[in-house]
Amino acid sequence: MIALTHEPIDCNRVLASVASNDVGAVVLFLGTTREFTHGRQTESLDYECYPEMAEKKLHELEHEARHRWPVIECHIVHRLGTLKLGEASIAIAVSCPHRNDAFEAGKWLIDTIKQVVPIWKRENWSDGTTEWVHPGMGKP
Amino acid sequence: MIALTHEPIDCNRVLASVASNDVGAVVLFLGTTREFTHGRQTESLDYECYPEMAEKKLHELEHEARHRWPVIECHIVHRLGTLKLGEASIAIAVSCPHRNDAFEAGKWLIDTIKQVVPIWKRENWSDGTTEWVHPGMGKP
Amino acid sequence: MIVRVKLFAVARQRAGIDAVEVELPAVGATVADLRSAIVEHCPALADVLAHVKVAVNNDYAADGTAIDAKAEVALIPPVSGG
Amino acid sequence: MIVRVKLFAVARQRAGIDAVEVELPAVGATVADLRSAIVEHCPALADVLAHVKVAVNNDYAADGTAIDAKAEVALIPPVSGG
Repeated sequence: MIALTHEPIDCNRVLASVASNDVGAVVLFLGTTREFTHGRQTESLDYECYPEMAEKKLHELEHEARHRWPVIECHIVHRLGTLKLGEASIAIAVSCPHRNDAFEAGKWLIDTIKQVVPIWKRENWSDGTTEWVHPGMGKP
Repeated sequence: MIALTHEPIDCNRVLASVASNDVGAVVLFLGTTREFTHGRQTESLDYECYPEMAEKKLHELEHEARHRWPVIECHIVHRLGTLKLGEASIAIAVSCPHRNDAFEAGKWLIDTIKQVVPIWKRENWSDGTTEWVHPGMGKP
Repeated sequence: MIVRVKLFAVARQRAGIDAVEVELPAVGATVADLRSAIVEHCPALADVLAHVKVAVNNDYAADGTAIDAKAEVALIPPVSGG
Repeated sequence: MIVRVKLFAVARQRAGIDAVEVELPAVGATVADLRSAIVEHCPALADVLAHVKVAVNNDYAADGTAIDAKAEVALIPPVSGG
């Protein structure tokens, strides 16, 4: 199950959605907004996405994870819009019969999402400047 | 922070306790009660512990995790008493600046807890029999 | 044919608009042709283009990928979600 | 001296009680002596003892570890928490 949302992520709902009597292990990953990056202070972050492609890629990654590991349920939610410090930009919950699979699948999902899903964040620095983050691109 | 509790684990509270503005990644692991083990059906599980030693070992493992990885907050809760199917027996939440550390620390904690912390589960099978689980001991 | 190219993040910021339209040959146009057309007609995007992938119909596309009149096309700067 | 040994899980189940008391020499007693005393005086625990670790003062203890009159002693069957 995947979702893109402008609302704060409800972790309890995400966890409830991956529960079942076959589940022995749940791994939940949350990516959260840090205040300092290389010494610069963040005021807030904005996330934007290419909705059709982001949904397609997230679906493909869920499918691939289910193919690679014995995933019982998988729920990925990415937040969009303006995030305050400490808020979660992404929640990935994976449930499996056994824990190694749940850890591996959760790790692979966040690593791969960060490489291929068309979502971008903009740093709104506390000095009033803003900056789109594009890894490997240097200062645009 | 560590806790042994007879109450259901409140995951939202556990997650809230590891949040901070320095956190970039949270990994929450839940161990949950499976209905079937090698084809046998579980009705419920009972967990008992040696409280003084379990608390000491959990504190030592939290300390060791903080020594090995840049852990910001760590919260381990183990449930005791009778658990229904699907309920969480353990919640481990680790927050770090970056995700690799959070995954590694969470994985190491659950792997090591399962080796050294004096907590035991008893299977209450649906056929009415009960059985303490002691890995490597064979049928007692 | 006129192809509409969706823009995001720094590409949208540079162009000052969320999509640009470029003219491509109606037959045989490829992603490489699209890149050339953008360099020529959208100079504000020229220097980011080297770092940007092209998506055709919601998949990443190599330079040889064909673009037809019904294709949905977008520029994808390096992603930073998660 | 009399040493009280806490029992858990299958060890408690076998003994039918949550602790047993064994007599050990007041000076120089070790975990190995404790194991021998349990085999001799608590036959119900004899066959699980090979699989059980001994904890002294809340740490796992080797056979050579000393046990004094104030030591907190427990048998730890293979753990299955988590």
